[in-house]
Amino acid sequence: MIVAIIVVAVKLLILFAVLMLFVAYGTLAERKVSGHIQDRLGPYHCGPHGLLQPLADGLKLFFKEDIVAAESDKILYYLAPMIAIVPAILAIGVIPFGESITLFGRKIDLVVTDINVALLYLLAVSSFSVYAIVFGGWSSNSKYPLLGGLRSAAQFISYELILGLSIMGVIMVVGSFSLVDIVHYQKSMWMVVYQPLAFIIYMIAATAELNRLPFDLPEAESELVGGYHTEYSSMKFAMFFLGEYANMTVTSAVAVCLFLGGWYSPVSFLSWIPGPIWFVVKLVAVFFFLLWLRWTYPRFRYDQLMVFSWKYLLPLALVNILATGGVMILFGGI
Amino acid sequence: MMINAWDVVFFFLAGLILLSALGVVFIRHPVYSALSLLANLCVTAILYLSLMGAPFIAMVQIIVYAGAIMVFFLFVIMLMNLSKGEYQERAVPWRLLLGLGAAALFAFQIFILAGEWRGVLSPGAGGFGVKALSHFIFTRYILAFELVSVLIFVAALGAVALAKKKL
Amino acid sequence: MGVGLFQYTVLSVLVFLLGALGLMIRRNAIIMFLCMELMLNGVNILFMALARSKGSVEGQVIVLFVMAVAAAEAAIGMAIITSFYRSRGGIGVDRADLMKW
Amino acid sequence: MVAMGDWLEKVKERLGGSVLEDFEFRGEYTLLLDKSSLPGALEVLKGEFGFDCLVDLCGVDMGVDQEPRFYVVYHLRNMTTRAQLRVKVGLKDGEGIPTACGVWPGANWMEREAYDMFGIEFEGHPDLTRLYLADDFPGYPLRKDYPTEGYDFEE
Amino acid sequence: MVGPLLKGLRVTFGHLFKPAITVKYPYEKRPVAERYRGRHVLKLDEDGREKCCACGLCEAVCPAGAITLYGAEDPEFKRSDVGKIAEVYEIDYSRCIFCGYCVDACPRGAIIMTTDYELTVPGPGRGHLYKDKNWLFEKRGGE
Amino acid sequence: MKTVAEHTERRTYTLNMGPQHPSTHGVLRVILELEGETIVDARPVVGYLHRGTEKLAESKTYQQVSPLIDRLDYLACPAYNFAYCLAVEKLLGVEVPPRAKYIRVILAELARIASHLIWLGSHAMDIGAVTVFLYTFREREITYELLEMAAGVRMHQSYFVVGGVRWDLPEGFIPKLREFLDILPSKIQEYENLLTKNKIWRMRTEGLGVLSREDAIALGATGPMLRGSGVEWDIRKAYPYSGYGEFEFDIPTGRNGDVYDRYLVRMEEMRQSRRIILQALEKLPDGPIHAMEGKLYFPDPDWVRGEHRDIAALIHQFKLVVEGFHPPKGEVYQSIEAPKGELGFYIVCDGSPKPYRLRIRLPSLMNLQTLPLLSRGHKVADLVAIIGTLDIVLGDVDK
Repeated sequence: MIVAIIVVAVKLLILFAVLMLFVAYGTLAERKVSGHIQDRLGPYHCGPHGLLQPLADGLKLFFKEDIVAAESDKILYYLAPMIAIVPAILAIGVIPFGESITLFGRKIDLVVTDINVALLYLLAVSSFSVYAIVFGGWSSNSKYPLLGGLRSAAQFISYELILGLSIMGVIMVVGSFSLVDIVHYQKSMWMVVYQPLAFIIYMIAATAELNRLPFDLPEAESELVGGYHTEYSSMKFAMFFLGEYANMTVTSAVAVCLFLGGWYSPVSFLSWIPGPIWFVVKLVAVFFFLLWLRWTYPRFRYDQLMVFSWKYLLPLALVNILATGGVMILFGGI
Repeated sequence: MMINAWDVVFFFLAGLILLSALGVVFIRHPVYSALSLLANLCVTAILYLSLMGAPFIAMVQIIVYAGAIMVFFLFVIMLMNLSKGEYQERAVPWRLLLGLGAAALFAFQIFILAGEWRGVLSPGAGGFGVKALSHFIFTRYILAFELVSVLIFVAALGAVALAKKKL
Repeated sequence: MGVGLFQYTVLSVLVFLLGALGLMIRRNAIIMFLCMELMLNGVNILFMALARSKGSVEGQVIVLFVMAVAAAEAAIGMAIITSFYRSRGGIGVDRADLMKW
Repeated sequence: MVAMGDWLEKVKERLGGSVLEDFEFRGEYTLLLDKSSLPGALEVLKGEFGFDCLVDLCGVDMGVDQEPRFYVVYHLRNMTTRAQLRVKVGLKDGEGIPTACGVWPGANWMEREAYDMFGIEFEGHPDLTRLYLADDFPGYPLRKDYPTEGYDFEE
Repeated sequence: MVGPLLKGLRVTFGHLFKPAITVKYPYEKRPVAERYRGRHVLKLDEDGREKCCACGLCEAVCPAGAITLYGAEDPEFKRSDVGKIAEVYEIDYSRCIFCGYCVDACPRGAIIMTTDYELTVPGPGRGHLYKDKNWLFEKRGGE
Repeated sequence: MKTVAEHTERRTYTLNMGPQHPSTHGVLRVILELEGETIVDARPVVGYLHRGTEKLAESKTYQQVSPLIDRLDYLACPAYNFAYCLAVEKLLGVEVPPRAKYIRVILAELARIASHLIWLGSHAMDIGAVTVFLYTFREREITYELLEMAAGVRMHQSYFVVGGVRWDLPEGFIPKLREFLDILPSKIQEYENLLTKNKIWRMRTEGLGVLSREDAIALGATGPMLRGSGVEWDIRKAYPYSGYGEFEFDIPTGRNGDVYDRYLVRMEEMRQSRRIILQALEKLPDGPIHAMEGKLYFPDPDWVRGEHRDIAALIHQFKLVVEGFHPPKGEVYQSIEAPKGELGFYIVCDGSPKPYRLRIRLPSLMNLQTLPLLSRGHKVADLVAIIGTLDIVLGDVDK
């Protein structure tokens, strides 16, 4: 019993450390990738090729003056940045990142806990991230953040629905909510081959949930200054960004598990490379894709975004489910 | 007296549920009231998950309530941008009395009914999987299920019709 | 003494009563709605406990239906409140003092 | 450029007595109009002679003791024939002038600017407030008697 | 609909591997044009005497009124070959607009503009931007 | 008992956009009346950058005014000096030598390209395409290097003076310019690849901020705003100045008068500017760069302080600085097609060496006047795109 608890704790610690590393270097990657896409260099001053920049950013933000907006609703104002980072940390518990290994005679699963409703759990915890934005926007007692908060509430409800529907196809194919089962299913062939439409819809909905361009309406800086975090400064501001990049990491990880074969190597002659490394490679690729998208496209307008979700994505996701079901019946699924 | 660890969990969660329920009723500010209800629903979900072995219901509870309904409530509260005066209400003693009286009557009824329910619930995991649940929904309760879907559809239409100024 | 159906029933009843009380004493339409959700939640707890104690999954099925109904009710309710707010400039139920408008 | 003399004669004929003076300098034609003929004369210029574009409207201060002290200068253009015409209207200090907003909506801000800088009142203007300067700014800076070192705010 | 979107992605991806066109400024500096109009320098002639004869044209032509100049006699022709020098010659760089009219106007070529553009000064306030004659005679940067 | 109407007196709320806002392109303030996110009324408030150029000019000689003028639109400085110099030359009745004319055209068109590039970049960035902004700055940098080569500074060149240009084009300028013109079409293609057919870009710009032909003329909108509404009007064609009559170029026009049309118009204008520069380079004659008559600018430095020192030149130099030149009494209006629209100078001269009244007809100001009309009924997010399509510079709005 105690050993089991220690194992879980160690796994959690490692995952948390890796997540934080991803968050820190995610910010750097964002700036580096955008720099190179734009024929610039990006951060270059701190450390070799700017590798210590996240540290410098963190230190700087930590020592910045903490400004609290006047007439703000203090409790929610402080609560919002804290909520921002919680969902991602909760979510890492169910993401498998490798095949079971045997260490000191114990079989250790490379996942903190393999619950049988893992996907539902992910959806459930991710639904909390909207509160950070809504509370941040409302409690600042300022019009631009409020607009950002309102937009985000509507955007979130719409895209959470589509996100859920898009992964339904995967669940139907595999027949399980467990991420481990889903990855095992993809040992020979990636899910993206069976569910290409679902993958596209998932990526779009995930980008929208992450509030990233072309769907970054809640924080569209050219319209709403900073959206929900306009009035935030110092550590609280940093927390929002920690949350954003942590959510990006988790979303990418889920995409890898659901569609890109998890920790399995894509080609058999490379299968000697350990699973977790494959997992990280794929994760970085999806992460990069999100960055790449952001620095290429213009932004949707808010109402276009809603129309896009309800009139195009939602029917597409439903069609995907129907088609999956139809194919399963036709070719001897159920 | 032996204190079962699960009992401690139950009383802890029940306490939280009641506390947050009190919050919903007595906090003046609608945002905090809604926040309190959110806490209430989440703790209830944890109760389902930990003691009743119903992870599916727990997750659905969070997804539906936290992910949609409460966001929706907050959205409306913020949209209305209520001024300070709007949510300052005067306590109405006779209504309070009325409420308490009705509540007591109802409680009495429930307790009479519940008199025989004295079985011990086995806490912890186990219980029904998603499969069993879906089996019931799509066989015995298929009519109810379809009716609920019609209800939701009608509700969505009605909401649009009500809230939209110009159709 | 193990926690049994009785304790769950008490919990459920208390939550339900608090919701009912709120519905009675609050005049803010949104909070009245919140209290209604609270009442539904109280009922849900009872259903879940009964399902658990009877060893039947049907209680959980009912809970799912209740959630669906709650969602539908929230949608309609919020729409009513929004249009009420638009036409009356506030959401205190005391403002609903016209027979029709 | 389109032959000027032709239509200019017609304009003068049409406006008759309200043309006080007309002159030409570097190929540009200027009509000095009587204030009482506004805004009718402008409407005639727009409606009958096709000056559909008000290019510019500005004030000029001729000096404190001059008569008339201010001129309001309209630069008009016919977008079809490319003819251009400058119309000037003289004003005494403190006198108002009918607005041209009804004829050319684009005159709105330019009249506000003239009001801002010279204190010329445009009668009937929909929103005659200062354009550039603060609402409580003292004086009218482009007047020739405006002290360039600024007012003595102590007083 | 999808084609142009993919095209955009291709464009940005292509740039990922192109060399950066930016310059790491404090470490590297981009070359400036020959005609660059940077900070002013007052010139000396071959004998080390000041070329400026305090005629005041630069002060008169300056649209911003940034130049302050007071002339003085130099009867022994020690510091100038015309017997007159600028006792005070100050440029207020908080006013200077670098139009170069002073250089064009100077009848003796006594004031020139160099390619030195790093004129930031420490601390708050604009007093540091008020440069006197000694500073203007210093040789720095491109001179 | 209150009636329903009494409960519902106010459904809009006021949002103050600016003067500090990322997408008002400076210190523009727009007071918005919003219903939800829909704009009921937008009221621009200007003047935060007012520098009193017109008043300042009254106390300076014609030559000293010139550097003030290119600070109006700090993104297309040569065009502003150009218009001012043309106006003063018209007042003086001076003809500029052909080489100077062509040099002016080359630099003014270069400034148009630079101005349109920065418009495109900021417009795209407002709509979210940040990368385009950096790409346009890459090319704009080359135009600024070219201007720096010719004039010595990157901005506020004051390169054009009354009667000609200050210096001849330096060595190496023309090859570098040709090199730039060679790569320009491919770069414009690159921006178009990112935007023109991009569905999101079109969704954000099409059918938005529609300015009808009649409104455009009546409100005094000029430049690409007018052309985007389908009016084939270009002062370079309508009243050719500085030798524009000798060049072949097209006037791009839009059909619907929406933001997308104006985008296409400006993109095409960059290509047309390139065409004009190429023709000007082809025809660039040798010869003097100052008008000989009138003694309008300082004499050749060689005559004043060089080998061929000459007392007459020295006297000219002193006279010019101390007194300036005396244009005849009269008044002129001269306008050019600046990148942002019609830029006009109305000079009233009383015969003294300082302008009695210098009136500047600013394109951005007049184009900004259409903002309430364009934005009514659209969303807040659209306002950003509409402000972008106006292509305003606050220095040019506020004088």
